[in-house]
Amino acid sequence: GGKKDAATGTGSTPGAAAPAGPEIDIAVIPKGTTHDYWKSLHAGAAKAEQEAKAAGKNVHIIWKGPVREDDRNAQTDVVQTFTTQKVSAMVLAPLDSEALARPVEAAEDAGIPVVIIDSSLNSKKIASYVATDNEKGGALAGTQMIKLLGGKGRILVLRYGIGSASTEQREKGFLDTIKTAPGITVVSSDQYAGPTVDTAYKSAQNVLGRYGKQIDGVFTPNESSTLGMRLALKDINELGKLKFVGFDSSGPLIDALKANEIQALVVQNPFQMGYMGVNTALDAIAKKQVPATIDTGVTLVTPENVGDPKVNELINPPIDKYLGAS
Amino acid sequence: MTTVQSDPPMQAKAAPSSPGARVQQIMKSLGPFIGLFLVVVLFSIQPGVGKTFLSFDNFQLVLSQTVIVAIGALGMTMIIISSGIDLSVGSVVALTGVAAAVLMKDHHMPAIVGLLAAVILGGIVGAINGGLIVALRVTPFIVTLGTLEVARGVAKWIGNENAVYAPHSWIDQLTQNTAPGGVSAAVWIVIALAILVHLMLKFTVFGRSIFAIGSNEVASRLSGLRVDALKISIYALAGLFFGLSGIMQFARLSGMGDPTIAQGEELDVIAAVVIGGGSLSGGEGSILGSLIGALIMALLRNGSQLMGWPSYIQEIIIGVVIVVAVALDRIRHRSAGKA
Amino acid sequence: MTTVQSDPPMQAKAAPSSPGARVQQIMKSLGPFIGLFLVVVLFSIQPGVGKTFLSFDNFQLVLSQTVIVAIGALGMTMIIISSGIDLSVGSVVALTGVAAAVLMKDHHMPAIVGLLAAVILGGIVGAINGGLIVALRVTPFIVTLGTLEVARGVAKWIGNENAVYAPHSWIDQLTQNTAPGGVSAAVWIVIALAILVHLMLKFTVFGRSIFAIGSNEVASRLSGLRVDALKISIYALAGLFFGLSGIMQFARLSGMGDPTIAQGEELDVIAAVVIGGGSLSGGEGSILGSLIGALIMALLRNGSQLMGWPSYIQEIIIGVVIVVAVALDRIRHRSAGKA
Amino acid sequence: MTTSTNAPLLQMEAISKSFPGVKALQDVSFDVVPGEVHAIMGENGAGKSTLMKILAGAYKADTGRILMNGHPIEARTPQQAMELGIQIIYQELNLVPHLSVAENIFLGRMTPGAFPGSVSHRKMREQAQKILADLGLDVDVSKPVNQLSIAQQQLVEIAKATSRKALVIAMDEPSATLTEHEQESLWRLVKRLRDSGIGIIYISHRMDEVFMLADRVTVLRDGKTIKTHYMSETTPEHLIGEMVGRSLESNFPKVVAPVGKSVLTIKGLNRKGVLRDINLTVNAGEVVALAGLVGAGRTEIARCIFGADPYDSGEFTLDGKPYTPKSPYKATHAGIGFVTEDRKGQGLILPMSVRENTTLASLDLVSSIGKISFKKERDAASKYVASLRTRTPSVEQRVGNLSGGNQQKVVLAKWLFRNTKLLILDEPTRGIDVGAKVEIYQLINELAAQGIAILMISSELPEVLGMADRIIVINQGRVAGELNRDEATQEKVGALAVGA
Ligand SMILES: Nc1ncnc2c1ncn2[C@@H]1O[C@H](COP(=O)(O)OP(=O)(O)OP(=O)(O)O)[C@@H](O)[C@H]1O
Ligand SMILES: Nc1ncnc2c1ncn2[C@@H]1O[C@H](COP(=O)(O)OP(=O)(O)OP(=O)(O)O)[C@@H](O)[C@H]1O
Ligand SMILES: [Mg+2]
Ligand SMILES: [Mg+2]
Repeated sequence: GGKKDAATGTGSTPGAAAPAGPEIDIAVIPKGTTHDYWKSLHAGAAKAEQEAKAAGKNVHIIWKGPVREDDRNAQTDVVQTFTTQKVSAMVLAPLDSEALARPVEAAEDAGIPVVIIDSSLNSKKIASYVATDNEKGGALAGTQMIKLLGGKGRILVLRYGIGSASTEQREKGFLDTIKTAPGITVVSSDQYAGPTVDTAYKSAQNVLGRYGKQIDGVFTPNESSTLGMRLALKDINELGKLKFVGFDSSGPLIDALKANEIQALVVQNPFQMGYMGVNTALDAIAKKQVPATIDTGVTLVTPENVGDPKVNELINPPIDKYLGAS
Repeated sequence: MTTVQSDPPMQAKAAPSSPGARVQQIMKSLGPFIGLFLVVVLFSIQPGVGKTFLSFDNFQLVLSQTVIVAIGALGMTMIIISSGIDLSVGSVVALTGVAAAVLMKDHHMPAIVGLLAAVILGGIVGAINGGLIVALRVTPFIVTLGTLEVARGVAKWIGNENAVYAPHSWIDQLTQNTAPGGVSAAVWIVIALAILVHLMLKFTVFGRSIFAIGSNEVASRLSGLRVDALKISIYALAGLFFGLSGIMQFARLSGMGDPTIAQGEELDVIAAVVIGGGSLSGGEGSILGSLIGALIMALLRNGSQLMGWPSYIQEIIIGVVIVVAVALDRIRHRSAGKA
Repeated sequence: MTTVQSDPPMQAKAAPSSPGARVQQIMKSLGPFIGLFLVVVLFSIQPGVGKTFLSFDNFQLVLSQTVIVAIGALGMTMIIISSGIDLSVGSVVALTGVAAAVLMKDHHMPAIVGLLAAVILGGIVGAINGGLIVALRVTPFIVTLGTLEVARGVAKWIGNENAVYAPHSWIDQLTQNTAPGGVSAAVWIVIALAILVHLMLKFTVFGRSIFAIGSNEVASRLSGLRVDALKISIYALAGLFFGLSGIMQFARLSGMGDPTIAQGEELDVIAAVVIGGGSLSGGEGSILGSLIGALIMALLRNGSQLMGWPSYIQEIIIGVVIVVAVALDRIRHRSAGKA
Repeated sequence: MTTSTNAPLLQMEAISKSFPGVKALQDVSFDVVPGEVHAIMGENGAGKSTLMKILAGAYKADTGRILMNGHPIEARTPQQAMELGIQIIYQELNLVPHLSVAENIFLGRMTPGAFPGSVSHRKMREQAQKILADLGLDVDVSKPVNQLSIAQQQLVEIAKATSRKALVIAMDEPSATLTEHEQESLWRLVKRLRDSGIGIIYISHRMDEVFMLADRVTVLRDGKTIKTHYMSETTPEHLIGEMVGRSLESNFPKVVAPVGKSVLTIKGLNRKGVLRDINLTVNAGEVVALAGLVGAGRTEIARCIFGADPYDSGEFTLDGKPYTPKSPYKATHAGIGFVTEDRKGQGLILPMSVRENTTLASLDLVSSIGKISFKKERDAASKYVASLRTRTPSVEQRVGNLSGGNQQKVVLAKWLFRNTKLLILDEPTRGIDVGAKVEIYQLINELAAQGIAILMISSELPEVLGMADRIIVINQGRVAGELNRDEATQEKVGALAVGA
């Protein structure tokens, strides 16, 4: 077991006695591996692992993302391989709500419970669904935008990418809420940020090149698009002048919030998602009754509440504590 | 002038090949197997993982994961032998999958129509590629870089920027492990097609012409080969395979046509062909080699995951193996070939 | 036989070139401008968008977006002229950016060290590419397909699978529009480097040797050029440019080293060079052309977004323009070249 | 020349070299003294080029050694050999197509400019112009070499090697692609180099040339040294005997075949800048030769007939029916065959076998419903290997591994197998040894006797005079005149060719 720990980088269990009992391997499969968001999720999963070990269970989590971050095939392959490998359970953030359905069902058929996290999967055969209510998150951002603009103005939405369910729900939640404020017009909501910060940056620059001077507010639905939009707004010197509501948190975004360059961020709780995901999987392995859905909640972070301890814990999850400072 | 009869040693010479050449031949076709063997051994000897790796379940899995790239590699092998390249594979896979889904969902066509339409659409895109290459005299790299973008755009367009979910049909079953031998029907389809293409390349005028224009286009033209028509046919025929690959992708996604699928797949397909002994300067390549190339890549991915290596290690290893496999092939060539 | 003295027309011929050749020369260097002109006109005449498109702000914007691809294209032009290719650009951009960020953040190095380290690291990867191509006699396409994977893996590894935020420094300013002329320092850097590389290609032994080995490697070798050493130098030098491109990417992201950035950028860079008249079979290419190629691609993206076209239309148009631009270039070549 | 007293400048001693299935050289020895032209002769595939490539450092000998001025040398690369003063003109062109003529001449040692590492294009052009003027070549030296004809390229190649610092210059069939006019310039150059004390190795299949230029000759047969002679002590007949191991009756065994009806007529063929108002007829059973200087446009005429190049205007009839050359495919199927002058670039698929090359133009003849019969292919290939005496270990040998002359025979075989009505031969005996030449001439006779019309382009006047029934002389893209077999002389053809 020790070998696997080293290879997967999940860290060692500090001070725990050698756990006994049957070996329980839980595969945790994110959509990607290179965002703070997934790091937090990983830390949450590691926390659940450590607690289980402390409770004397011989639990290991295997952290494995697809190599290419937008590649459904790669993720399908990962799920299928874990099925062949006969892990005890899987915790999966599906890249696609349909494409992953059959591999997941095959795993369930092979007796491997699968807990879906982060984004939904169009299948009844899942152990549980642990996620943010994305539409609610979008609506929260919309309400805040209406408030910030006093119900009047012109706004721009830079979408994330085609076919990404979670961000589409956020965009929908946001736009539906905005419709309730007749004073607000959406000047553009049909351009996409693309997969990386740089694609988002270019896209934002170009869209702002056309509408930059005429708008009062901007909404972006995830980390990379928010980062890219911030850079583009900085270029045209509009940061702090117009109202900017983003999604997700990472170091620079919180700094920007504190500097009042961003007026609000909708923050999810990936740490909790990872933690709950693994715990739910453990329950499922033990054949306990698990809830069909678990909402890990969204929080609106603003320059005013960013100092709160509760918010602070949300935006600075104890990654180092659980993954080791590397 | 001597007459033919007066020359007994001729008969000996007319035998398939000299012993030296035969050894060379064997070495050449054995080549990619060495890489395959090394990869299999590498993972088999790992304690804890070896057994899973060598299990029948895992074997089924790797085969089913190889299918899409393998079908693409069949078409790409022909193109690469003809000294061309096609970067649009990934986009064509997406486009044809979406097209099938749209036909089946929005136009309520039976599955067979969706399948045929996808394959034919692939062929049409291929014919357009070939036609542009011939008509504009622009290098295949650029023409297909263009179609890469265009086909992707069209896929998004007809899919209305969204994944299209077709009703379930027997197509979905193609990639399920329900066929004889415990593998999927797709695997048998790949094997059957591979044999056909192999025979075509070896024993037909068309196949010979593909090798000829790939080795020396000018000399082929001046020998009366219809180089332009041949090129269009090659790309069109390969396009049919890419369309079929799109259908397999569609099946693997349980009947979903996804316009964003298979991005960058062209590099996997090309790598498979080249690992299998294909030369990008044309005139060389083999179907068996390309299939093994595709299998090597799938086994590497599968094995590294079983090992629990993080994805970056996997990337590094795949990169190294691509280079090493091709380098081995070159060394073999040199030792077997010219002194 | 005529003697040298008896030959006044000799002198005339020793002048740069004959009138015919000169016209051809002008046509050739004018070539990519036609494409540029067409793209500019296309968007300028659009009501509502034309004015924005032609504004100085937009001009600044497009230039700043072109910088990264343009620097990459400088290196790629040399490689393509030498009949090589480098698919690892995108990965090297990511790797060098992450390396700079890690040095500056975790090791508290001053910005200049980060910059130099990134550039040198790019050069080292290039030298490795060149070395492998030469030592293993494996085609550049495959070697750099391998390094594409490896460099990306290493970038994720040293970045600990995460974006690395370096402390703010003057590097971030390089891509800000604060330099003379209202553009960014990066733009001036590109222009200066472009002039240097252009002169190098035209007027140095090294530059002429690049054309020679790209045009006929065997003949170059037999004429005593040190082809192997030259190849390694070309890839290493180009690597320095890719490293610098990585720093510009890092600067553009305000000091963030992102291991997932610039995926697929190789195709953009190669397209820029080929649109600008570079030939993938070697021996042809120009720096001015490649820069214009990069600009055309950036303008297309910019213009289509200003138009508010859906992304699929953008993709389709970009695909078409790539093919048309190169086709125009070929037609020009043919009419200007052989009768 | 009395150079025999000098100590040898270069000695190659007991050189052996094998390729898979081929012993190319066995214990070959010869030496060159300063100021000597040493010819090397031998049949196609005797090992001449291989010997030169070993000298050049392009191949490594299995055994044997090379001495310069009595000291053994180890030249592992062409670069090192060049630095030692050994310059080679290879049998196949080795130019860099995209660089200018001047740059090609100075490749590897470009004239430095003002800055370190820079080149002076102006100085290079001036020097190149001078060097080429010596060779009688008048081209714009800033033109890329790919815009030159093959002959012009060959002259550039010669200029490139001879302008380098040299103790020994080896020339592997330098005159094969040149017409008489350029050959004379080459000969003058060779004599001048010789007089300056350079040792010259001269490989040629042309007897007259060898007797005029060389001081000594070494004969190779089947990879072995037969003998070295002083030219004064031997005769062409004797050399031929040593080379082929038997004697030959006549150099040009011309048989005049009965002339049938016209097979090809061309009326008013024009192509801007290249061809003007070409009219010609070739009849069944007739050998018509196109003579002219380099760049006269003979190859262009052939390419137009074959549909390989476009033309502006002109009317063709083939076998009495109107014929429009559209593509080589159409031409082939209309019954035209075309042996191209550039065998490596346009004639052969080098990585393919002798068998595959032989049937390339006739795949329809060896296949049914698209499937190729390997047996039919082998039979065809074997037949021509035997009748043309192609030296190859088997019909499965890669054509790229054959010697130059044997490659040429495979090109011929390709079109002989196709059974054409009209066969265009562009320099058909280029690089072919004396023995095989006679065989090819006999073959031409046989084809003509079968009623095939033959259009032959040749830059070898004796061949033109010896084999043609009619000679059409082309000068600057125009028909300068037409001569019958009995009225043609070297002088008359020469005068028409230069437009006098
Ligand atoms: N790279 C090679 N691989 C295999 N065989 C070769 C190779 N090069 C030459 N040979 C063989 O070596 C022999 C000598 O060839 P070489 O080219 O030296 O002949 P040559 O005397 O120059 O003939 P020619 O007059 O036709 O030019 C031939 O039988 C040829 O087929
Ligand atoms: N690729 C080219 N580009 C430009 N000019 C060319 C090219 N090829 C040939 N030419 C020119 O066209 C003319 C006719 O050449 P062609 O080769 O037909 O002459 P030829 O009489 O067959 O001579 P050769 O003895 O070289 O075969 C010459 O002036 C030649 O310089
Ligand atoms: Mg030879
Ligand atoms: Mg000619």
